[in-house]
Amino acid sequence: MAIVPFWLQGRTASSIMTILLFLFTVYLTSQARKGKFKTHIRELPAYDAIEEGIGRATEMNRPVFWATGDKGTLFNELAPHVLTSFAGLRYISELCVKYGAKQIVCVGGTKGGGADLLPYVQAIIDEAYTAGGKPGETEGIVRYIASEGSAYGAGLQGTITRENPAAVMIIAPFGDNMIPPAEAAGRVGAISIGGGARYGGSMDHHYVAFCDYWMICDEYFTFGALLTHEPATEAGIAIGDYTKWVLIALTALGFLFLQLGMPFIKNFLSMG
Amino acid sequence: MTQFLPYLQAISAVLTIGTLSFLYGENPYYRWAEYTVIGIATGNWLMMAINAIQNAALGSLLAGEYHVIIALILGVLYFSRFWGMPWLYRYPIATLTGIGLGLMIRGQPGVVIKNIVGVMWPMTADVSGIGAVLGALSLILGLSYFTYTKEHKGFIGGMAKTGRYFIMAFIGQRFVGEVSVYITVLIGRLSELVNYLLGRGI
Amino acid sequence: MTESDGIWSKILNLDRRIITIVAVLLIVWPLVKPIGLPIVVNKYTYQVHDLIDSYPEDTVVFIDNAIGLGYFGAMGPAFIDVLTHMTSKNFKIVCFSGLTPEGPITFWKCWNAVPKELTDNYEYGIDYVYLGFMTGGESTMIKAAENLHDLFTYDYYGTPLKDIPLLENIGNYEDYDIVLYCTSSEDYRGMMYRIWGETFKTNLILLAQRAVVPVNMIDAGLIKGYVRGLRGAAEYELILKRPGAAIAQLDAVSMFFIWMLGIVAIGNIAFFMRKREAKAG
Amino acid sequence: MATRIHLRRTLPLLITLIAGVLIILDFFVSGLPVSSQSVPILSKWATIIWGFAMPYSVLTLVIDHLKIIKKQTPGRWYYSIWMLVLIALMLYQGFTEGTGGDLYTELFTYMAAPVLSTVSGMLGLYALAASFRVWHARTPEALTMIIAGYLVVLGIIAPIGEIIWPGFGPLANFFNDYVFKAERTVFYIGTSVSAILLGIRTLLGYETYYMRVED
Repeated sequence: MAIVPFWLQGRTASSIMTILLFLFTVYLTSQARKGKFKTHIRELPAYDAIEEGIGRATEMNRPVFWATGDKGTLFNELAPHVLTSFAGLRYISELCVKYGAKQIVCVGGTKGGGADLLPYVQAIIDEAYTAGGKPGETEGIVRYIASEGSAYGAGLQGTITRENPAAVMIIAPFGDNMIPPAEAAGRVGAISIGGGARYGGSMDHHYVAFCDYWMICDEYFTFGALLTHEPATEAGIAIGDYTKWVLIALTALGFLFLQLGMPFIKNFLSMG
Repeated sequence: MTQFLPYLQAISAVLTIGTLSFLYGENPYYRWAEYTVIGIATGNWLMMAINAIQNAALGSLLAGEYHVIIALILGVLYFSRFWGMPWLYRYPIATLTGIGLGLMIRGQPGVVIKNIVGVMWPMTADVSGIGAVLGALSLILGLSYFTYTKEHKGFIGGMAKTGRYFIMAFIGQRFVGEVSVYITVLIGRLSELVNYLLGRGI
Repeated sequence: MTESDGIWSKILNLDRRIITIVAVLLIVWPLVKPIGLPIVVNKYTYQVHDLIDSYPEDTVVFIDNAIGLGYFGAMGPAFIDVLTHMTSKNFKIVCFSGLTPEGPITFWKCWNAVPKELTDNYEYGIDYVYLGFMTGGESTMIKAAENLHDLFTYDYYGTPLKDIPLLENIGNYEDYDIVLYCTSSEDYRGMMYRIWGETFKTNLILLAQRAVVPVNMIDAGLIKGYVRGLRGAAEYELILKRPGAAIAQLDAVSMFFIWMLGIVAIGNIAFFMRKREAKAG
Repeated sequence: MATRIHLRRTLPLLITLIAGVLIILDFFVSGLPVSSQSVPILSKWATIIWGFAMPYSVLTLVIDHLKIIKKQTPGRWYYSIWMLVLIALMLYQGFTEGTGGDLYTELFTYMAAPVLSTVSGMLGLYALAASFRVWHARTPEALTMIIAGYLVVLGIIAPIGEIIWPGFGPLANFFNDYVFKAERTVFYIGTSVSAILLGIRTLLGYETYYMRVED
C-alpha cells in the first residue's frame, strides 16, 4: 500500500482549506480565551424580536410558547443544535421571569427522541425560576407531548390552538413537523420566531414562509454566539466570516481571470 | 397474498380518511390512525435494526475479526441509563461523534470548492454567457449577506441588501417546491384510495 | 368602518378548512376522470435518460433505495420508471437500503410494479440481488464503496454473500458502473455527495422528491444526472413511451397549483385593499 | 474525584479526537499503516453502534407509553395499549416469518403507509392555508419571493404553466440554471463552513457540548 500524500491525490485545494481552518480555530480560540481577540457580531432581527415578543405577551396576558426540535437528540450530529436551543430556552425563561409572562415549554421528538431531553429542559426551567426569585411557579410549565414526529407536530398545534399564546418560538432543530405549530401560531395571531441550521438550509423556506422573524442558513449559530458569548463560538463565527470573504474573493477573481483567458485559479481549485 | 388482504385494504382506506379528518379538527378517529402508524412503524423499525446489527456483525465474527465485540459492547452501553450509570452512554456517542465529524470535516471542503468552481463559466456571447455573469454575481452577493462580524453598512451593506433579493427569490421557489412535494405525496395516496373505492384495484 | 368587519377582512379570515377541503376536491377530480394535460419534457430528464441509455448490457448498477413511505408518492413512480428502463437494458442490479428501515418495503413495492415481461427473465442472485436494510449512514456508504462483502454477511433472504453468483466479482466502487441514490433526506444527500461524489468520484445519479434540479451539484460534477420526483417520472414515462401512474397524477398537480396561485393572488388583493380601507377609514 | 472527571469527560473527548484525527489522516495521506488499517475497523464499528441507537429509542418510547398506561392518563392510555399491541404484533411476525414475510409486508403497506403519506400530504395543505394568509407582498423582497414562486410553479412544477404560455419553461429554467443554482451554492457554503468549524471545535474539545450537561 503506497503512501500517497494529498497533493498527489488531486485533493490539494480542499485539504489546504481543512488545514487552514484547523490552524485558525486553534489560534483564534486561544487568543479569544485570553481576551486578546474580540468579535463584534452584528444584531440579528430575530434575536431582538424575542424580548419584544415576551413584552407583548406580558401586556396581552397571553403565554409565551417554546418547543424542543423534533429532529434533535443528544445522540446524533444535531446535538450542538439542541444545546443552542437550550441556551435559547434559558434566555427566554429569564426574560419571562423578569417580565412576569406565563410560559409554556413543550418537549417531544421523533422516534423516542423527546424522552431523554425532558430532564435537561426541566433543570433549565427550575434554574431560571429560582434565580429569578420565583422558585414555586414552575408547575405546569414543562409539558411532554409525544415521542413520535407526526404525533408531536399535531400535539404542538393543539397546544397552541388551546392556549392562545402571544409569542411562539420555534428556535430548535426541527424537521417538517414545525409546519403544524407555525401554521397554528399564524392563526392565533401570535408573533412567531423561527430558526434552525439544518444542512443545506433544508427547512429555511418554511421558517421564512410561516414566521414573522426567522434565522436562515447559519444565522442560528450566530444566535448561539449572541446568547452564550462563548469565546470559542465567537471566534468560530469570525473564522466563518473570513472563510466566506476568501471564497467570495476566489469566486470573483477566478471568474474574472477566466474571462481574461488565464484560468489559473479555476485550475488550481479544480485540482481537488 | 395472505387471506387478510381484503380486510387490510379496507383498513387502509379507513385509516386514510381518518387521517384526513384531522383537517376538520382533532378527533379520536385521527388519534387512533396516528397511534396505529406509530405502533407499526416502530415495530418495523426495531425488527430492521436487529437484523442490520446481526447482518453487519455476524460475518466479521465468523471471519475471526473479534474487534467487532468492542463495537457490540459500545452499542450495549447506550442502555446504561437503565442500570443506573447514565454517563456510560458517552462512550458510544464519543465514538460515533468522532467518526461522523472526521468524515464530514475531511469531505465537505471538497464539495464546497467544487460548487464554487461550478460557477466559473466562460462569458460566451449568448444566453449562457449572461447566465454565467448572473450566477457569479448572485453567489457573491448572496454569500455576502451571510456574514455577521461587520455591520451591513456602506459597500458591504449594499452587497448584502442586493444579495438578500436573490436569497428571497431562491426561498420563494423552494417553498413552492416543498409544497409540490407534499402534494404529490398526497396525490399518490389519494389516487390509490380512489382506485380502491372505484374498484380499479390498488 | 372598522377594519375587522370589511369585506376584505372577511376574505382574509376565511376558514382554512374551506381552502384545504376545496384543494382535496380539486386533487380528487382528475384522479377520478383524468384530463390529460400535455407535459413538456425537461432537458435534465433527457440527460439522465440518455446517460443510462448509453451503457451496454450487463452494466452493474449499485442502488441505495432510501425511499421512506412518507415520501413514496413523490419518488415511488420515478424509481419504478428507472427500474423499468434498467431492466429493459438487462443491467445487473445490486441494491440495499440505508437510512430508513422502510427501504425494503418500498423496494419490493417498486420492483413488483415493474412490467412483468421485463422482470420475468430476471433471476434473483444472477441478474439482481437485494441486500436489505443497513444502519450507519456515512460509515456504511464508505464500507459499501470500499468492501461490500465486509459490510453484509447475508442478503435480504439470508443467503450468505459468497454463495451469490452475481456478487462474486462485485465488491467495491470500481465494479459499480452506475451508482443510483434514491433519498429524500437533505442530510443523507450531504453524505452521498461527500462519499460517492467527492471521495470515490463514481457515476452518481440522484433520484429525489423535488421537481427543481440541483444544478449546482451537476455543474460541480458531483452527480451526473438527476431524476426529479413525480414530474420526472411522468417525463420518463413519455420518453420510454410506457404511460404509467405518474402522467395521470400530474393533472392533479396542475389543478392544485391553479387553486394555490389563485388564492395567493386573492389573498394579496384582499391584503392591499384592506390596508387602503384602513388608511382611508 | 479526578478519575470521575477523567472517566466522564476526558476519556470520551479523547476517543472523539483520536477517531476523528485517524479518519482525517487517512484521507490526507492514504496508505499510512496506522490509519489505513484502523479506518475500516472504525467505520465497521460506527455501522454497528448506530444500529443500537434505534432499539434504545424504541425502548424509551415503550417505557414512555408504559408510564402513560400505568398513570391511566385520560384520553391517551388506551391508544398507548393499542400501539404496544401493534409493536408486539410486528415483532412476532418479524421473528416468526421474517421481515420478508407476506403478512409483515402487507401489515406495513396497508396500515402504516397510508397514514404516513397522508400526514406528509396534509403538511402541504397546512402550507397552502398559511400561504393564503401570510404570503403577502408587504416588502419588495416578499414580492420577489412570490414572483419567483409563481415562475417556478408555472415553469418547472405544474404542466399547466406551459399551456398558459410556453415561455414559462425556458424562463424558469434559465433562472434555475444560473441564479437559483448560485443561491443553492450559497446555502451549501454557509451551512457547510459553519458545520466544519463546529466539527473542528468539537474534535478539539472546545465545544464540549455533550460534556457540559452534567449527569
